[in-house]
Amino acid sequence: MSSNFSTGLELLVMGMLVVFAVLVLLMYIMKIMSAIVNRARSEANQENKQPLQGVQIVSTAYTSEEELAAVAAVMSKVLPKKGIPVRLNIIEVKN
Amino acid sequence: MSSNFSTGLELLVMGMLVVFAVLVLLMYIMKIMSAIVNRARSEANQENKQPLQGVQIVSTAYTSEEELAAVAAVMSKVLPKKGIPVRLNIIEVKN
Amino acid sequence: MSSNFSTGLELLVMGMLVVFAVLVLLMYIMKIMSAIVNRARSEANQENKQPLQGVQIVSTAYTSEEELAAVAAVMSKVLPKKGIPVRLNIIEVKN
Amino acid sequence: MLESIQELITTTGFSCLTWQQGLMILVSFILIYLAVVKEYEPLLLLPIAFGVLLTNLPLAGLMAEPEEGKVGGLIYYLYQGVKLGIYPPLIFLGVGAMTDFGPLIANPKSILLGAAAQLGIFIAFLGAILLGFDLKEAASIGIIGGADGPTAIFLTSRLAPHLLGAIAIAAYSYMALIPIIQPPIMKLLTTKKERQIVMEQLRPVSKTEKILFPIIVTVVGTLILPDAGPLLGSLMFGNLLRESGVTERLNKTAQNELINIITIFLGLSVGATAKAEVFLTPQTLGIIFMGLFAFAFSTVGGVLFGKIMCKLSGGKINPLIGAAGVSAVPMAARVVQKVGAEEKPGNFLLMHAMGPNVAGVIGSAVAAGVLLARLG
Amino acid sequence: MLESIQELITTTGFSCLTWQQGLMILVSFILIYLAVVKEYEPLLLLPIAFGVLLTNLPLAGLMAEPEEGKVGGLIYYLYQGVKLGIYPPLIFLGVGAMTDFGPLIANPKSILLGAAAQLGIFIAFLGAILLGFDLKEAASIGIIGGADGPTAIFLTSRLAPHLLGAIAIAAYSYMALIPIIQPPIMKLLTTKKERQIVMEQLRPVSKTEKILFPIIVTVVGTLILPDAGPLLGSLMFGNLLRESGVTERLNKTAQNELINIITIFLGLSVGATAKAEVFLTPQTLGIIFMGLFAFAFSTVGGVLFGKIMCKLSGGKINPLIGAAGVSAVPMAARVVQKVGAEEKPGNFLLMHAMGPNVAGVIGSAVAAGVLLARLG
Amino acid sequence: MLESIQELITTTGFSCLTWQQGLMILVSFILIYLAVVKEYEPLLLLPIAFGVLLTNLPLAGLMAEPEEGKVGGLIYYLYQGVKLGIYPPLIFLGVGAMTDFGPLIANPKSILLGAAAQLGIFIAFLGAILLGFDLKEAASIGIIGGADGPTAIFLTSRLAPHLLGAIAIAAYSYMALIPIIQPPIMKLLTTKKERQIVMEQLRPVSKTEKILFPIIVTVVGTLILPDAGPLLGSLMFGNLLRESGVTERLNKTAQNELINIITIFLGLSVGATAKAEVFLTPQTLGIIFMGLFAFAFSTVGGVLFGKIMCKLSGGKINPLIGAAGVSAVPMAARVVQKVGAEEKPGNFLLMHAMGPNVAGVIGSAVAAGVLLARLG
Ligand code: NA
Ligand code: NA
Ligand code: NA
Repeated sequence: MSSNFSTGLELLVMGMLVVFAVLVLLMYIMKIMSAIVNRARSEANQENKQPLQGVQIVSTAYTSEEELAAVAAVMSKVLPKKGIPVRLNIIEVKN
Repeated sequence: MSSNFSTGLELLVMGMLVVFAVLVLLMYIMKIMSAIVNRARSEANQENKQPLQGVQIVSTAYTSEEELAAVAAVMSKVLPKKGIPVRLNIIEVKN
Repeated sequence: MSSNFSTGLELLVMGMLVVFAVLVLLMYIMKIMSAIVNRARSEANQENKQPLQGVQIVSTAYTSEEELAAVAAVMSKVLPKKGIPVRLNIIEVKN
Repeated sequence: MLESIQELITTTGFSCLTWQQGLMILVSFILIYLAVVKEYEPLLLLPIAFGVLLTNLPLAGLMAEPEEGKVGGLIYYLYQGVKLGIYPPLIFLGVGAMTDFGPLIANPKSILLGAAAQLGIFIAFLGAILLGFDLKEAASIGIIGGADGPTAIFLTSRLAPHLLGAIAIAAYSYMALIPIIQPPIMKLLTTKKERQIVMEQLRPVSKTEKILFPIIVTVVGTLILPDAGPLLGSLMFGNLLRESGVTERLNKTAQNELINIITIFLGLSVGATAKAEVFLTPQTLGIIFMGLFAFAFSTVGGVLFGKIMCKLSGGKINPLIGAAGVSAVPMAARVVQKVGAEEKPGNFLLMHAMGPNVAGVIGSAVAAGVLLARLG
Repeated sequence: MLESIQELITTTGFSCLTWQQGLMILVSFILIYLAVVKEYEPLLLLPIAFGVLLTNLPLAGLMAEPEEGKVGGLIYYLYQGVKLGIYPPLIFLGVGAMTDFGPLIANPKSILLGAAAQLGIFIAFLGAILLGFDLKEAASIGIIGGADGPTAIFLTSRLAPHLLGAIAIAAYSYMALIPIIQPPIMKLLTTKKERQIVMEQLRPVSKTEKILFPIIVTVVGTLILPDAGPLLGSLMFGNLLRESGVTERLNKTAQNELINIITIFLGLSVGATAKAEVFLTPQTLGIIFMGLFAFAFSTVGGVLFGKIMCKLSGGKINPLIGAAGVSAVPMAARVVQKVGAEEKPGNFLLMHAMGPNVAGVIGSAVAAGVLLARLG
Repeated sequence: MLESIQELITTTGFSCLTWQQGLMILVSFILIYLAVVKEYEPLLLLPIAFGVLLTNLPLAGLMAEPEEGKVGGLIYYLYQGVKLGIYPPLIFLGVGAMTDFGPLIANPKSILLGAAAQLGIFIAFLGAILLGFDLKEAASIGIIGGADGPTAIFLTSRLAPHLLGAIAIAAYSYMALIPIIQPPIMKLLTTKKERQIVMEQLRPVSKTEKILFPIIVTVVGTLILPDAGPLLGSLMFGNLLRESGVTERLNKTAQNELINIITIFLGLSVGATAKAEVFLTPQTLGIIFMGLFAFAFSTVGGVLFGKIMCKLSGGKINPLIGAAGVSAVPMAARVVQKVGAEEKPGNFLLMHAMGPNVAGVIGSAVAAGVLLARLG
């Protein structure tokens, strides 16, 4: 077990390192990707396509559509109305 | 075959006995279960939850929703209207 | 390969022959079938059932219903209105 | 080139079509006709009929077993789900999700009618033995009287798989013929007065009872008769998905897409077991005959027990509802409704017949368990 | 600790990524681009592309075969449905449920165009032999000219499974390119006058004819050519579920959830056969080249036969509709409509092109049957 | 006759029910209660509970392995999809199709919280070793801290299948208990001021970014850690089906019927591994204890890293959102929203918590990959 414990300790350190390594790398690649995409877009058409604005929430697993609809209705009152279409993917908030 | 026949006869008697035994047992357990549940309910809240009233029919396999809807419409006229919501799971009746 | 080539040549001829043979046979059987069915129908009821009229187009794989609906709407204006119900299974036409 | 054409001709199906296969193709046409035009349980009979057709077209190899270096046929692989006993419980899962056991819970006594109406199973079992079938075959034939397709297919796949085609066809055909088979028997065994009995309205059933019911049936049924476990368990699991109220997604899929997919696979592959050489035997006639026998005696069992309950209850129970105990949900219950309403217009027996009707499903699964336990 | 990190680094995919795998990953990106941006048959090309990507990421083992004490990869198991010939017929079941053969029944002669447009299959078969492919490989390449994904995958899985990836990619890509491949050929082979021919309206088709059609095609097709049975039989069974009117549940599931699930599994696993070592060969270039060749000659066959029929009918048949005989339903029929309407605005050829179009599916299945019978 | 009855009685389940099985049946009742009444992740816990019930009813043989001449039980066959590692990736396919990674793309830094919140996995791994579990068992226990059912089941099926039942039950139960487990830890580790931080609105994310994201994650993740490939690949493939916009049919099926069918099969068969003899051991108590431990430390990891990011960002990041990094989508994000709104009504943290929340799914898959790479 003592050998197991040292393996465990090693995996604890190394595991967290690898998880961070992969996710940090992903973070930078995501940033680069977004930068490229958004520069390309803003160059190509500065006012052509109106991006979806504002709240980007996630509609997730196992959520009934009625719940979504209900929350969407509430949210639409809460959000600032600038006359711009807002797309809502809502997570319902349970109490 | 004569030995088969006696086995068959034996299974006829025993089979029906076992089927009845299992189902009679189920019947009593169902009765006990219902008694407990309903006593618990009536104790807990005597007028809190209004149980679904009346007709308890089965909507079963391979039945189109339109048919159900049609029959439900007819049924709703047939049934006594006591102002209580009635839930109908209808079996359509074929001629 | 030269033996392969002669097999290939043979299969080219024989393959096309068989394909034609099967489909020609199908064609004749279809004709016979339709003749029988339609004679039977016209004998049985000459004005009882009004067959679906006119355009018989195919609604096929992987087509969104919205597209179908849109094209159907357009088509319904194009087609001659004789007061007879026309069933449209539309293929949307892409540009 | 000419050789090549000649070779191809000798490998056409025509050239080696036996008259037996030709006859089976005709049988498949008749079954398609019954399914499509007469609407005999088309959801199963049409796939079964097409399976019969495909398996009897020579050389197509749709039921071919895999050989060294050669894969098997499509339906051979689909058939594994029957052979391994996977499809029938999954069908039962969907049936459970579609069934409301409320009427049975409201009137627990009606479960006894679902027991009595298994009589035909055992009577036909005995009859089939007399006709010379061995015990396992006879049990598979008897189960036709359970009027439950998945149960019949499940038991037969374990006891006598070579009879699958004939038994499934008989079972589904007679189920479709319930409106013709049952009424004469029902009228013969009951008096006009009995048939006119109006029954009391059923009490409402609470959600809690509906949730507890499938759990109780699973535990009690399987503890007493473990061999009934796969069928009862899956039926009741489907019902729990339905009644729990918290698994709507699963309930919906179980009673729609899952059961539909399995139905296609099951029907095709059960039909495909009906090859000419195993189907065109005197046995098949025996099966068809004893199947009718089974249905009739199940009806007799149910109605007679209905009369007993009528007597014991002081005339409060209409004995017609016993006929619904054969299951064949909901066809048999509709027949009861129709026969009852003919005698006394406005008499609404349907909901009272649903109790024995759904009980019959449980009863047949238990009967299958008994047969499996002794002969499996 | 350091060793451990070092060990982990040596087991990363980066450390053993070959340039070939890198290239294949690029290929998968191109395919994803074609599927998502160019919308080249995305329902199949996107899963195929992702399968190509996953299989070429080193060490992920998604296609790994099971070994002693170690289970296989996910896609290895999904792939069994391709290897055993299960998925393509199930896809065809759904396609049959989605297809209305009415236009073909209304105009039975148009089935001949569906025969003529198989020319490319056999021409490309010969061409592939000349390029040095063996007979089984050449047949699999030729079938690309059938313009039918499931047929191509079914035949290739039986004759030359190592070419599955390339052939499926070629087949679906060229199907998407039909609007670019066909019009020049159509215009080259026809006169302006021919292209302007307006055809008579099709007669209505009764429900009975539509129900009998799949049964007839199954019986006749399979009796003549048993090897076409699995494809024809499942296509026609799906169509019978559609037309019978009594199995709506099954029809709906066959053309939606079932085909969708199988499409995901099929696409992923066909794509995953395209490992760098088998894909990055001169053979693939040959396949891509001969695939185009096959599509072109199928179009030629259809259009030329259309011209013959035009002559024989006294100018009543617009030869353009012959191009739709390649199948690629409904893309090819749309192309006919478009080319026809360009020449004569308002000329509505679509419904006339649907006859050859759906006939082409039958024609390709028959052609595949011939190839299987001789080489399988 | 009497013998026969006697024989039947000795083959009832009652006669050989052990007290351990009786206890397990009670456990299944408790789980059903938690699923149905308390709504603890009922979509999985109810099937699991029913699997526990069925597997502990003696002699029913639903998990029986096939023997010479006797087929196996239903759940034995369903279980193969777990054993072969097929179901969890297919569930992930559906989860990917249901997940919007937009909030993560809008705020890439939040992915770090999804890394930090894997701390509990490795801490509990160490803890389980101290409790005497071997390395593979300990890793399977640790993964409970990933708060991801499919990941936990996938890893456990590879490393310690005998613990599947206990680990799945612990994982889903604690996921349901997130609203109880997390808030005290979140409040303990943060100041009131920190909890009141209002975050800037997220930028909009373009469709192109959403399409590129799953491709990038698949390639990078699998290249670095091939063992994470099956989970990451299928999660991201599902997401690509969703975001591509050209495969709506497949997307819809992946996130509905396919995931529902697999969920039924997975739940039942994972539950059925919990036989009395393997479940009623001190190990199970250890698993339940260490599972809670794992959840707690994952929360700690996330929140503490949130505090670091809060500092580094000059107070722009509310550390509460770190708690969402455990995944348990979307439950953990809701908890963040609730705790945040309690401190400062109207503070809408939900969308900011979704970034770490979905990142946590990726993080757990990567952590599972590390464990598989070292111990698999
Ligand atoms: Na029954
Ligand atoms: Na074709
Ligand atoms: Na996680």
